[in-house]
This record gives sequence, structure tokens and C-alpha cells, in this order.
Amino acid sequence: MIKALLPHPLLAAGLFLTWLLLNGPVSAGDVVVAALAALTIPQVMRVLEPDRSGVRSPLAILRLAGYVAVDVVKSNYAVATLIMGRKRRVRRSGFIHVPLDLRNRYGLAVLAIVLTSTPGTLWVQYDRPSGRLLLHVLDLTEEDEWIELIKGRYESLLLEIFP
Amino acid sequence: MSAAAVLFWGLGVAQALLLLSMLLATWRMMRGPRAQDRILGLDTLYLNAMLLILVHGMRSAGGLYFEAALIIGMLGFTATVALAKFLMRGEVIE
Amino acid sequence: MNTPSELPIWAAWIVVALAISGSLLALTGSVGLIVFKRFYERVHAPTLGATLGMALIVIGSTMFWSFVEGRLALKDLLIGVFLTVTTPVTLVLLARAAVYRDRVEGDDHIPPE
Amino acid sequence: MINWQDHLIVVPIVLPLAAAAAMLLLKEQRYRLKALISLCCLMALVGAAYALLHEAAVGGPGGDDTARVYSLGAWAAPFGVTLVADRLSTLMLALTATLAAGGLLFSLARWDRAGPRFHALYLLLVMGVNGAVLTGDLFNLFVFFEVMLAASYGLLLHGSGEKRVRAGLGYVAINLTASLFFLIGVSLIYGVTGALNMADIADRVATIPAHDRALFHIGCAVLGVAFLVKAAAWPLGFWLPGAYAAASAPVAAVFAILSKVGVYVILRLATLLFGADAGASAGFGNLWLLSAGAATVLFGAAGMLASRRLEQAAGYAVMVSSGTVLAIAGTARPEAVGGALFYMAASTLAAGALFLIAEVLARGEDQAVSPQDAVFDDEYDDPFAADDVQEVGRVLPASTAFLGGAFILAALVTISLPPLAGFAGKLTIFAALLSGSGVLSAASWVLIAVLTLSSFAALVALTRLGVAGFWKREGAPPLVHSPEFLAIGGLVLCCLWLSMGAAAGLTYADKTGEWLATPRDYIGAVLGGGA
Amino acid sequence: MPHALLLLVPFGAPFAAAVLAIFLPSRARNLAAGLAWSASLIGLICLAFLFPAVATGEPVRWSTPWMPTLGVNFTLRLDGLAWLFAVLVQGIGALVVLYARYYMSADDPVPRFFAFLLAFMGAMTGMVMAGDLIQLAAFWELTSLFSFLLIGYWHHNAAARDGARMALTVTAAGGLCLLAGVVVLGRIAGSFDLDVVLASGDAIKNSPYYLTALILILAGALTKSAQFPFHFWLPRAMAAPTPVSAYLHSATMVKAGVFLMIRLWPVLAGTDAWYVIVGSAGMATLLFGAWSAVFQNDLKGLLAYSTISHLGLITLLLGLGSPLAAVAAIFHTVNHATFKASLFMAAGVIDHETGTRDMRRLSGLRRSMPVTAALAIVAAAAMAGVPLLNGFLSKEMFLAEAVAHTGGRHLNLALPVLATVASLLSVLYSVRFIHQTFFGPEPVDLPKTPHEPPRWMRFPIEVLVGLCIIVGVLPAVTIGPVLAVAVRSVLGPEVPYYSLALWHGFNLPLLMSAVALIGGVALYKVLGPRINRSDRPWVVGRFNGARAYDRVMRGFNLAAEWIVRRLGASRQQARLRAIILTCMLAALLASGLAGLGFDEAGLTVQRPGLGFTLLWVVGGACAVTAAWQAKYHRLAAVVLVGGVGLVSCLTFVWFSAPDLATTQMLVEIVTTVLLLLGLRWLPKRLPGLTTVQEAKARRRRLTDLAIATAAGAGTALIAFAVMTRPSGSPLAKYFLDHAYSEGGGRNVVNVLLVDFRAFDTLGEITVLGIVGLTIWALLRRFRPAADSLGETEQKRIQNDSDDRREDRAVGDTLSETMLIPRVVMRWLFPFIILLALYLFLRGHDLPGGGFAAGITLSIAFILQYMASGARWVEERLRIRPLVWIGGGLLIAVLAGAASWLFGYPFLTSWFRYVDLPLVGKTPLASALVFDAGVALLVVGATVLMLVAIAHQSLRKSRAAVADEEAA
Amino acid sequence: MEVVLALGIGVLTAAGVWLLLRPRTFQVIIGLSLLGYAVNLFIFAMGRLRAGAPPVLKDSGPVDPTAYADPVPQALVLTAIVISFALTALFLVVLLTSRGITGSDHIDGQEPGE
Repeated sequence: MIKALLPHPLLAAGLFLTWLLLNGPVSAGDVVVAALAALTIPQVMRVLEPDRSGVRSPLAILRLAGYVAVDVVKSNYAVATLIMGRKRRVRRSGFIHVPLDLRNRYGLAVLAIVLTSTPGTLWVQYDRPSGRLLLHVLDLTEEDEWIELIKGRYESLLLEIFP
Repeated sequence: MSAAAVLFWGLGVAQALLLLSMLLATWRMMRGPRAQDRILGLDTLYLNAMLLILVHGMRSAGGLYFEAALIIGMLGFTATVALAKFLMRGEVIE
Repeated sequence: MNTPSELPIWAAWIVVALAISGSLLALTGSVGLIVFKRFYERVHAPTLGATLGMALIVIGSTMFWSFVEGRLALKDLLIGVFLTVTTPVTLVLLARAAVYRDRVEGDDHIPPE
Repeated sequence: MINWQDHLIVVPIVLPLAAAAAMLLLKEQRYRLKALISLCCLMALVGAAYALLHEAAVGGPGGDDTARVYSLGAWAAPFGVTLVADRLSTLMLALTATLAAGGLLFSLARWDRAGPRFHALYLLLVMGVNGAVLTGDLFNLFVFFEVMLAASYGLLLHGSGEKRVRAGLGYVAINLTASLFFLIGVSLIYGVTGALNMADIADRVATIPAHDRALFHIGCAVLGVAFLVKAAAWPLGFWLPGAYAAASAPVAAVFAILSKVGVYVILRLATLLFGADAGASAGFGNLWLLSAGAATVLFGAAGMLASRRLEQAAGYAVMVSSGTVLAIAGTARPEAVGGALFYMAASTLAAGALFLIAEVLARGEDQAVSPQDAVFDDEYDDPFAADDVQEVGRVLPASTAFLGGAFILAALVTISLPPLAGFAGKLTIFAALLSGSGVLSAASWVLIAVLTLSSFAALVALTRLGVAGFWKREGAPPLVHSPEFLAIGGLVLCCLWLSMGAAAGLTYADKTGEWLATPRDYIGAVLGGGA
Repeated sequence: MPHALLLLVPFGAPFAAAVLAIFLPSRARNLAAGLAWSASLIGLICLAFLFPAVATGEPVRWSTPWMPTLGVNFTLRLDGLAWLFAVLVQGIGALVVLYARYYMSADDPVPRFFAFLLAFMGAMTGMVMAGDLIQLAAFWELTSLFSFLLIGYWHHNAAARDGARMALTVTAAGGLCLLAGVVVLGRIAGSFDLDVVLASGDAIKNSPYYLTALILILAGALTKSAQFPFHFWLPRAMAAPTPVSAYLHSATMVKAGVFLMIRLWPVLAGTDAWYVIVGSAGMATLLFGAWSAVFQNDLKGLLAYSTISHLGLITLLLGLGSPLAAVAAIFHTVNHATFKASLFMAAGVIDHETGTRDMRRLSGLRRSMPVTAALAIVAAAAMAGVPLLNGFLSKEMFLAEAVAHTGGRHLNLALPVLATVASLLSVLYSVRFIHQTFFGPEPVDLPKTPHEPPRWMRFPIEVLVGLCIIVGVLPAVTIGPVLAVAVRSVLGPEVPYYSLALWHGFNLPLLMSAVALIGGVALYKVLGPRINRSDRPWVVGRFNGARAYDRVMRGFNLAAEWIVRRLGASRQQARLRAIILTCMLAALLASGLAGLGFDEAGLTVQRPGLGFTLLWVVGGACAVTAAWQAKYHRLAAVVLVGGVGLVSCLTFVWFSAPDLATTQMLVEIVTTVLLLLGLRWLPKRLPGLTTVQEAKARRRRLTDLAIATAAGAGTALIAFAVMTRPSGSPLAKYFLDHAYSEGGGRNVVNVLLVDFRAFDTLGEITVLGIVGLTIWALLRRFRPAADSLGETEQKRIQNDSDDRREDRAVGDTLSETMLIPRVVMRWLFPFIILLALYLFLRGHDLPGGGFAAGITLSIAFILQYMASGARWVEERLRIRPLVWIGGGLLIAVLAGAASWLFGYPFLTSWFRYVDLPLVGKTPLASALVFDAGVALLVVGATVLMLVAIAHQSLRKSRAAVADEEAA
Repeated sequence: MEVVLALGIGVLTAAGVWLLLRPRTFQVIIGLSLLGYAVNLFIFAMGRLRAGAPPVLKDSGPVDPTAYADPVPQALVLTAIVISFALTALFLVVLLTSRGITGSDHIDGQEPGE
């Protein structure tokens, strides 16, 4: 029943919230429209993404968000100094291969977003059979450090969220 | 200095910075040397334009430019994705 | 310019500071776009503006509008959310395409598949 | 209750639009139903056009000339968009409806299946033309021009094939450029006068400050160039013969009216904006129109002489006819304008008929309509394959004789030989050019010489082509299906009817000339309010 | 029946009969001939009844308005001259019909022939009975037209086609001049009515436009009556069936020119110009025709040139300008008609019965066809001017006039001599005609065995020859009264004395006649055989009018081609250049070269801000680079155009146009995708392909650069001039004032679009719909070029590399590449729909609207297509863009038409605040429905455009696969 | 401000016209796009430049027309944008078809000298 009405409850919630945010001071009419939109629009996803995304462990989500926020700020600073750095120390940028255990599409997507949003790292290519990720790193000091960081800091959390 | 003046000048500086940034992105678009550099330049240009619209909205106290910014934020990537996909596959829709 | 005057001066300063620092970050990103020598380095640069720079300005904007409208006006945050989600799509695809092109042309710096 | 009579004026726009929209909801293969719909729609359009024409001819309650004004959205001029049906626009309406009906009828034999969605595009083209001639608003005119042009792009390419695509590419490029000029002109006029409604602009022309007038004139000149491109004036109309000759016959026939829309607008705006009471702008551009028109006539005449195919000659004939009206518009003599309008009506119908005849004659020759040349894939191997399955028309034994007769009549009108309508029109022009007391201007003589020369060229060209097409022809007579028969016959009959009713027609045209010469009435009718 | 209505019969009967005849079955020759015969007979009878009325001297008139605005009436006017000509036309017409019945083969589809003949007869009658100059010119051209059809009747024969074309070209061209001439004449006289014109002779002759009118009218008359140097069409017209020649070239067509000159003789003749032009043309034609006739070997050719000569004679007489000469001209016209018609018919009989018309092959026919021979001899004698025959009488008058005019002018001195020479020549060719055909030994080797023609075929000749004799013997009794009436109608009451007696005593003309007769016979004796041996006339043989005509026509053609080539443009670039240059020139001229009024207008300039300047540095740089790169780096150009679009979007933001910024941004995105879709099908273009024409190309580029710079500078200047002027549009004020109170919306731009100017929007979405349809139609038949066929290079390489690795399947690279984008793009889909809904609902009050919503929604679709491919999407989402387009249009139209129900004009919007439960007060406007239609259509059209292009690669790869399988 | 925008329009026009006169279809379509922008801005400029005065009414009550930018040119530009977008798409498809059928991307549909 609920499933028929709400194939993707998170999506519906997101839409509902988005509508309310978009429409400024919340009025009764907006709530009605938002509810209607949240109920009807996700029906489209029945055909596009029939399988439900089982998101678990909201706590992990929060932790991940925290990590990301901190890392983004840190790496922003790092890259900015790299760009503006007067002395231009020799930096080695390059590609590294990261073997991933994560197989869930959503998980991979979130990881890609996180890595790419963090200045200094860029998701380049993911090889599905081997689960190997090609990553470009702007300031490649220690390859293993990066692999450890990604696997330990992000992938484990993501594995929790998207089993 | 009144709040209005602070905002006017401060946000003006921000705008100028963003426009400078756009100028640099344009340079990348013009110079290339390769197609991916140009696309990257365009992507940067979009981003800066969006920020510019936000700042402009504050500066002129007009809440009416929000949609334009939202559209760049939400849909602007369509153009650059299409370009990138064209590079990758030689066609946009397969 | 008819800037509203109901903004407290301190708030105005904060907004301005946020906006300027955000813009500076964006500018830094663009400078990176120019000074870096290789595409794979350049591609990192605009992320500055797209992440923290954007975030600062969006926060500034949210703050500004909340003061102006006298309520919590959070819709600018939506821009931040969507931009965060969409920018990587472009960059990932672009980097992938660049790798492909370089490989075809036989660039040694690119690891083979 | 609804007083349908009040809304008659909007019918020529809304009806084809609604019909076309409805047709899009139908499956593609339902040709018969679509043909029926469009036929009914065009019949209704003919009816509406003639009703409006009649009203314009009869005049207002006092018997004097008036214009029917319709304010869309109930926003009165100059604020809303207004439709104006006066003598000139209803004339164009009637002409369009007639020609379009002829073309459609012709297409029913086979052409409407040579590509998808022919009927919808066709009706939308008619809608565009109707809108362009009815509207009283400059920007709305642009919109309807675009409707018309967009549909014409589609129709020009109807049937595909190398020749059409090649011609279409140039046609689209040039018309897009012209459209940009159109926009520049309109906006510049708005920038200077602050008005978009034609009557409103005309009302303000006299009071434009001196330092703004140059800008206003530039706007009008750029706008004029856009229309002259459409009207195929020299040196802007080189695209026309090739494009029209490449188009499929029913399309080419209805295209004959498209260039006249350009002429119509020129005539409308020149009389409205630069009439006698336009202050410092009075008579602006007349000399250019005159020279461009004369050059067009000469060029078109030369083109006819140089043509080796009938459809090409017909294309040049369209140019000649446009050029004639333009040159006469440049003389700004009301009587001559009346004659030119009558001539325009007749020559346009005749050109339409010529295009149709050319296609029938070309059958069996190595023509672009042969399946080898056209490019069709999965759905169509041959545009006319359907003919083999179900014969629509029957082969008429006297087809050649009939075609020959039709050709002669159409050619007579085109050459403007007596006693048909082309002659009456040209005669009126001559008489008007030579009228008046005092010494005649050199321009009058030059125009008479040019027009006579063009008649001569048309005579030589059409005789040659006719002889080649009918008398030299070897082998079996061309197949004419009954709808084609009806279409050609109908158009030619219309020419004949115009000639028979020359008295009424000329009176109408003459009064139209007078009406155009007194733009105050038009302005008063539009700005004075309306339905 | 009143006389006036009786007039209609001889004019109308032939036309009516012609219409009937055309519908007869093609083998009904008796019926057709009978119809034609009775039509002309009825006409003749009516004419006979009318004679008494005409004889009173007052023309019989019947009139009805034709072109009232010009004062042109359709007037039938029968006076003496017209009566005479009408009788000729109808009488000889009747005889020719009878003759033709037997002449034409049973296999010929003669009803058509008779129809043309009848129509010609009607046109001719109409011309002679015209009471209005315009009407006269109109029927004049009709006779040209029908003669064309008659001459070309045997159109399978090339000679007939060429002859017909030539005749039409020359005579109709003359007719065009005539038309111009009569208009000028009418302008001078103040009316086209013949009576008025004839009454204003002095005014005409004194008018400054007299010469113009004269030359134009004579151009018509002289071409029609085959005067030198326009004579050449007449011999060529002999390719017509003989009845046609007998009719057209004796009594009717060629006499039209003569008729016109007689008709206008009172108002045009008598001046020096008239004398010089008409007189010399007539004299030249008289001699040239006669001389050429002598050398013809074809019977009809001889008769044709003799006709030319006799027409010259008549023209000369008219040119002399004296009343007596005019009388002689009228008289000779009648005489010539009778004897020449009979001669043509005789020639036709000979042709018909022997199968040839070559005089060198014919001989001694008097034995096998004695009656015909006798008739032909008499007619030829009349032509030669033998006494007791009608030809003699009028020739005597001519010679008398020639003598009378001696002295004074140059031409006059030579006139008697030349007249005698001409007469001598006419005797010579007449003798040659008779002698070689009917005398001498039995003919050998003829295609047919000659014998007398059928009884009724000979009958018309008998009648005509009889007339020749009767008139010749008893002129005063037979032709006298008729001629008197005719002459009076031309000359008015002051008719000079003339005598139609056979014998005028021994006088100079008689002597000249005798010299001519004797000399002619003698000359034939001397030169006969030598003439037979020459294939073209001596001396003048080099002058070939037809060849000259050919040269002139070819010259016309070459000139035309030159004009089309040189003054036209066949290349697209040249056309565009012409258009742009013209536009620039027009703008320049329109400005009056006086500047844009900066001084007076008083500039109000805002100081340029740094930011905005920087913005446009970006925009300008993008635009220039795009222009630079568009040839070899297309992708770069697309990217840079995107930059320009972004800058213009920001400009809209800068200057208070949020709606524009939104829409521009959306369109920008879609356009980029669109251009990219197209790029795939364009050929690879690599720089460095230098050609020999490099220098030329560089020059062209420099020119274009100059044009472009000038265009840019001009536009900038104009834009600047307008922007710096104070604005005072009352429209803006009105719209701002009424948008909320009457339009129900705060976003004035949107209210403009869906209410004030909704009609524009309706048109605009129609354009979009049409474009969608067109694209769809075009692409259904799309065929890519050979070098774009198959898969793209990228796909091939990636698929190959997938193939090489064992753990991967073909297409994995794609799916891995798109792994991340797919997730994001799919989950964005509902959010974009939400955005579209948001834009749509708030449009009326805030930036947004149906169009923006529609484009947004279509971008949502495009993203899905890009992420997952066309097939994947279409398996899941049912997309029927055409239905959306149609539905959108229909909704918009119905929303507009709904206002009819309330008695308001189309598209009148209606809005109201409604209290909804929960929601509260909500504005409801019919404009919203309209906007919904807009949105629906926009989605349909945009998706259609993009998807239709995208589908091509899908289809082509499928086709390629099919090909491989087949191979 | 006016100077800058006028110059901008001028540059766009010049670039567009130059491309319009080039022989390759792709150059022409880019040229038409650029000209389209130029014309849109030109129309927009005809309403004069007003910063910070979008024609969206702030509150009901009497309207002060001087406080808002001229909405008419904006409406016109909106229509023009849509139409020029549609026609660009159309031109693109026509040029693709031409290229497919004739094998050439020359604006004449054939290579010069053929």
C-alpha cells in the first residue's frame, strides 16, 4: 500500500521539502501542492528506477557529511595555497588506482561526488569487473595515504549506508 | 558607513572578483589548447555566472534572479555534460 | 541601487565578507585554470569555486535574504545542493573523455586501462 | 449569446490552426480524413474571406469605406494586438484562400502523401499568411511572418530530394537573415516612437522630433529590406526562382502568395506611414521602391527569357509581378495602386496555375519527382507508390487539350495580354501613369517601357515554353488526376472570373487604392476603438 | 430586333460556335463545319440587315461598361468601314469554312480547327466593330493569339511551330506597343471612346505626345500587316493549313493593321511624321514584297510575298495622306481580299490534289484540272491588274495617286516610277504563277495524280472569282454603294470625288498600267528559266528577315542570360552578401547621411561600470573567437557561443529582466545540446588545405571582414543612439498600470505574454510546433553522408577495446563511464519536473511561465536520453511529441476561443480569486490554461527536435547492422 | 553602460555577419546564433537600460511606472528568443539533411567548382 503510494519515500520527502523551500513563507496552499507533487511526481521513477534504494544508518550519513565538510574546507585551503603559493614547490600530480569494495551504484555515485567535490581529487575511471578506480590527485605526496584515506574514511561509511 | 553602503561596495568588489574569474575562464575557453580545456572553461564560466547572479541579487535586493541561478545550478551541467559526452563518444544521445 | 536598509550593519559586514571570500575562492580557482600546465591539474581548480566558494556565497545569500524578508529564507541552499550534485557529473565525464583522448593519442602519462 | 459575425475576422487564423492541431492528434496514415478536414477548412476559409471581402466592398453603414477592427483579448489598440480587415487585407485573404484551395486540391491527387504531415503544415502556412495580412500590429506581423516562413520551410522541403534540400538550405538561411532585419527594424521603430501598432505609429509619424527622425527612417529602411527580401525585389530576391522551382507543385502554387505578403506589407506600411500627412517623412522611400521595383521587373523578365523550364519561368513571373506592384507603390498614385492590386491578384492566381501545370507537364520527364532522386527510407520507397494501389483520379483523354487551354489562359494573364485580368490591371496602371494634367514625368515613361518590355519577355518565354511543353511533346499525354484537373481548372477559372468581373474587380481595386491613399481613415478606425 | 442588339450576333455567334465546337468529338467534321458555316452565315445575314442603318452615316452602337474605373466600355460600333470589314471577315470566313471542310483530312481532329477559326473570326469581327480603342487593342491581341493557334495547328511539324511562334512574337509585340499607343492616344483625347477620339483630331496632332502615340500605334499596325522590315513572319506562317492562309493572309489578320491605319487615318494622318513613316514603309514593302515574290518557287510563298507587296501598296496609299489615296486603299483592301483568298484556295487545291506546291515540279495542270486552272488564271489576272477585273480598278487609282503626288517631297518624285516597277513585278510573278503551274508539258513524277477537286471545295473559289469579275466589270453598281458608305465613315462628309469607272480615258496611269503588263510578260519570257534556277531573290536575297529575327531573339536571350548571371547571384554567399550590403546601404541612405541627431537629442548616458565592462570583454572575446574558430574547431565554436549566451543572459540580469535571463539560460542549454547533436553528422575538417584560389579567397575574406565591421559599427551606433535618448513609451505605462488590476498578474512581462499580447505567444508556439513537425518530417528521410555512416570513431575504438578484454562485453566502457552520471541524472528527473511545475505556477506573478516550464521539462527528458540512451528511455517512457504539440496548440486555441462563449473577443482572459478549501484564496486565470498549452507544446516540440536528431544514429547503426548481416 | 552594451552588440553583429558570409553551413549557423544574440540584445536595448527595476510589480495599489523597466521589449525578446531557437534548430536539421544528401557541407549544397 505504502509502497504503491510512495515508491521512493526519501524522494517524496525531498520533493516535498524542496517545494516548501522554493515557495518561501509556507502557506497552507503550498503544503497541499507540495504534498500533491511529492505523491505524483515520484510515480515517474517507477519506470526509471524500479528498485528501491535501501538507505541505512542515518548516523553514518551524518558522519560522512561531517567528514566531507571538513575535508572540503581543508582541501580547498590546500589547493588554494597550491595555486597561489608563491614558491611553487615541486608538486607531483598523478593518477592512482584505488581498489574498491563498494559495488552499490548509489554508493559509488556518492563517493564520486564526494571525491570530485573535494578539490585535489578527481574520479576519472571506474572499472567494474575489477572494482578498480582510477583517481587523479593534484598533490600526490603518498599514494598509499590517499588509498587509505578513501577506503577508510569514505568507503567504509558508504558500505554502511548502501549495503 | 551604512549597511546599504557596505553591501553596495562590498558586493561590488565580490562581483568584480567573480567577473575577473570569468575573464580567466574565458581565456581558457579561447586558448584551449584542447577541447576538454575549453569545456572546463565553460563549466567554470557557468559556475561563476551563477555566483554572480546570486551576488547581483543581493546587491540589487531583487529576489527575482533566483530562478536564473537555480537553473544554472540545476540544469547548467546539461550543456557541459553533453559536450563531455560528445568528446567521449562522438555523439550525445545514443 | 536600492539596497534595503533594514539589514543590521554587522550582518551586512558578514554577508559582504562571505561574498568576497567566496568570490576570492572562485577567482583562485580560475587562476588555477590558467596557471596549471596540464589538463588534469587544471580540472581540479574550478572545484574551489564550486564547493567552498559556492557554499560561502550561498550562505551569505541565505543570511541576507533571511534578514531582508525577516524569516528563514533557505531556498538559496537548494542551489548549493543541486550544484554539488551536478558539478561532479561534468567533471567525471570530462576527465574520462580526456583520458580516453590522451590514450588514443598515446600519451605516456596516462595509465593504461 | 455569441454573435458569430463579430468573430468572423479571427476565423481565418484560428480555424486553420485548430484544424492543424487536431490533425496532429490523428495517426499519420489517416490521409483521407485529413484531406477531408483540410478541404473543409479551406472551403470555410474561402467563405469567410469572401464574406469579409464583401463587407469591405460594401463599406460601412454609411456606405463609405471602413475597416473592421478586432481587439484580441479585448485590449483596445494601441495596447493589445488588433486585427484589421480593410479592403486590402481582405483582398489578400481572399487571394490566399483561393490559391491555397487550389494547391490543396492539386495535392490531394498524390502530393499530400509524399511526406508526413503535409496537411497540417499546409494549413499552418495559410494561417500564417492570413495572420500576416490581418494583423495591425508590427510585432505580431513578425510573429505571423515567422509562422508563415516556418511552415514554408517545411513545405518547401516536402517530398525531400536533393534539389529541394539544396534550395531549402539557401531559402532558410536567407529568410532567417531577413527575419533578423525584421526584428531590428521593429524594435528600432519601437525604440523611437514607443509604439507597435501600425496605426499608432502612423499617428505619431508626423510628430517625431527632428533629431529622432533619422533613426526612425533607418528602422523603416531595415524593415523595408526585410520585406523586400520576402517580396524578392532585386537585388534581394535571387533566392526565389530556384526555391520555388524546386518546391513541389502544390506548394509552389501557394508560395506564389508568400512573396505577395512582402509586397502587401510594403504597400500597407508605405501608405500608412509615409502618406501625405506624414510630415517630414511623407513620401519616404518611394523613389527606392520605384527603382527597386523596376529593377525587379527587368530582372524577372530577363529571368523568364533565360528560363528553360516552366516552373522556373513561373518563379520569375512571380518576381515580375512583385516588382510591378512595388514600383507602382513607389509612384504613390492611388489609381495606379488600384490597378497594380488588380494585376497582382490576377497574376498571382495565374502563377499558381502555371506552377501546377508545369508539374503535370514534367511528368514522365527526368524530373525531380522521380523516385530515384528523392530520398526515402523505411516508410516510403516511392512517394507515389500509393497510386498503384488505389487510383484516385482517372485519366482524362482530353487532358492535354485541357492543360493547353489552361496554360494559354494562365499565360495570357501572366503576359497581361488582353482580354484577361492581367491586361485590365496593367492597362489601369498605364492609364494612371499617363493621367493627370501637365507634362508627364520621366518615371512614368520609364515604367511604361519597363512593363511593356516585361510583357514582351514573358510572351517570348511562355510561348517558347508552351510550344516545347505541348506541341513538341512526344509520347503519351501526361496523366491528370481529377483533383488536379479541378485545381488547375479552378485557378484558371478564377482568373477568368476576375476578367469577366473586371468592372467590379477594378472598382474594388480602385477604391482600395483610394482607401490606402487616405490613411487617416484607417488610423481612425483602429485607434477609435473596435469590437 | 433593334439594330443595336443585332450587332451582337455577328460578333457573338462565332465565339459561341467556337465554344460548342471545342466540345465536339474529334471526328465530327461535318458537324463542326456546319456549325462554323452557319455561324458566319447568320453573321452575314445580320450584317446585311444592318446595312441600311449603317448607310445613313450614323454608326450603330451597342455599349456596356467593361472597365468603368478607366471609362472603358465594351462598345460594338458599326459604321461603313467596320461593316465592310465585317462582311469581308464573315463572308470570306464562310467560304473558307466550306473550303476547309474538304481540304482537311478526315483524320484530322477538325472540330478544334474550326473552333480556333471561329474564335479568330469572332476576334476579328470584334476588332473591326470595336467602338473603343482599348477594346480594339484587346481584340487585336486576340487575333494574334488565335492566329498563333491556327498557324501552329499542325504542331507536330517544326516549321508550323516556328512559324506560329514567330507570327505571335512579332504581332503580339506590336500589339503591346499598340496598347501603349492607344493609352497615350486616350490620354490626349481624354477618352478611349472611338467617337470621341475621332472627333479630336486636331488636339491629337498638336499634342506633344503625338509622335509617341503615332510610333507606338504604327509599331502595332506595321507589324501586323507585315510591313518591311517586319514582313518575315508572314511567309513563315505559310506552314499553316492552306485554309488558314487563305483566311488570315488575304482578308483578315494582315488586314487588321491596314484597318487600324484606316480607322485612325482621320486623326493621325496628314503629318510629316505619318507621311515619312507610313509612306516609306509602304513603298519599301511594296517593292521588296513584289521582288521577293518573283523568286518564290513555292506557290504559297509566292502568294505570301505578293500579299506583303499588296499590303505595302495599301500602306503606301494610306501614307500619302490624301483622301483619294485613302479611298483607293480601302478599295484595294477589298479587292485584294477577294483575289488573294481565291488564289490561296487554288494553291491549296493544287497542293491537295498533286501533293506539291513547288512550281518547278508543277506544270501543265490545265489539262487535268481545267476549271481550277481557269479560276486561278482569272484571280491571278486580277492580282496582276488586268483590266475588267477588280484589281485593275484599284491599281489604276493607285497609279493615279502616284502621279498626282509628283513633286514636293523626295519620295514623290520617284513615286510614279516605283509604282510602275511594282506593278510590273506583280505582273511578272502572276504570270510566273500561272504559266508554270497550268501551262507547259504534262507534269511528271508528282506524288499524286492530279484531278479536279470535289465540287464544293471549288465552290468558294468560284464565288470569289465571280466577285472579281463582277466588281471589275460593274464597279459602280456592285461595290460602289458599299465603298461610298465606308469611305464616308472614314473621311466624313467631305468625301472627294472619285469615280469607279472602268474607263478613265487615255491618261498617264493607263500608260503605266500598260507598261507594267507588257513589261511584266516580257520580263517573264526573258528571265523565267533563270528565276527558276535561283534559290533566293537576287540582290535582296541576302536580307533575310527571319534570320535577323532569329539573331535579335538570340540576342535577347543572351542579354537575358547575361543579366541573370551578372546582375543576379547563383551562389548563396553572394546572395547573402547582396542582402546585407543592401540593408546597410538602405540604412545609410535612410539616415539622410545627416547623423543620428546626437547633438539635439541630449544624451543621457550612464557611466560604464567596471563589472559590466568586464562582462562584455568576456562576451566580445567569446564572439570573436567563435567567429575565428568556427571553421576548423567546431566544438570550440559551440563552447564559445555558449559563453556568449551566458553573457547575454547576465546582461538581462544586469538590466532588470529576470524572465529573459531565465529563458535565455534554458534556451542556451538546449541550443548547445542541439548543435552538438548536429556536429556528429558534419564532415571532418582539417586546416591547411590550401588551394590555388587562396589569394582570391583571402581577398573575399578581407571584403567580408570590412562588411562585417561596418555592419557591427552601424548596429552599435544605432543602438547607442537609441539607448541614450529619453524613452517615453505610453505602452509601458499602460501595461504596468493594468497588469495587476486587469491582467491579474504582477509579472508584467508574463501578463504581456499570456494576456495583453497573447496572440503573439500563440503565433510563437505555432512556429515552434511547425518547426518540430518539419524537423520530424525531414529526418524521417534522413540519409547521412557516406563518411558519417556507421559508428563514431570513439565508439569504435572503445568497443574494440572492450572486445579485446575478456572480462568485458562490448558497451561496458559506455555503461561504466555513465555509471555515475546516470544515477545523478535519473534522480534529478523528479526534481526537474518539480522545478518545471514551480516555474509554471508562479509565472503570472514572478519570473517563469509556460515556456520556461516547458523547456525545463524537456531538459529533464534530454538528460534521461543522454544518460541512458534513446532506446532505454523509450522503452520506459511513452513519448508522443506530435500529440503533445497538437494537444498544446489545441488547448491554447480553446482557451482563447472560450471567451467567445461570453461574447468577448478571442483570447480575452478571465481571472478570479477562488476560495479553495485548505489552500485559501487562489487566483485562477484562464491565462493559466493558455500557458499550460504553451508548456505542453514546448515540451513536445523541444523533445521532438532533439530526439529526432538523436534517433538518426540509432537508426543508422541498425541499418549498418542489417547490412552486415546481409553481407 | 550604454557604450559598453552598444559595443557588445556591435561586436556580436560583426562576428555574426562575418560568419554568415562564410561558405560552410556550420559557420553560417554559428553566425546566425551570434546574430540572434545581437538582435535580442538590440531589442532589449530599445527599452533603454534600467538597472534594478525589473517589471514585476511589488505591491498592489497605484503603480509608479518610472520605477520599472519597460516590459514591452522584454516580452518581444522572449518571443524572439523562442522563435530564433526554433529556427536555429530547423536550420540545423536542414543543413544536416543537405549534408547527407549532397555529401557537402557547403552552403550551396556543392563544393565550389563542381
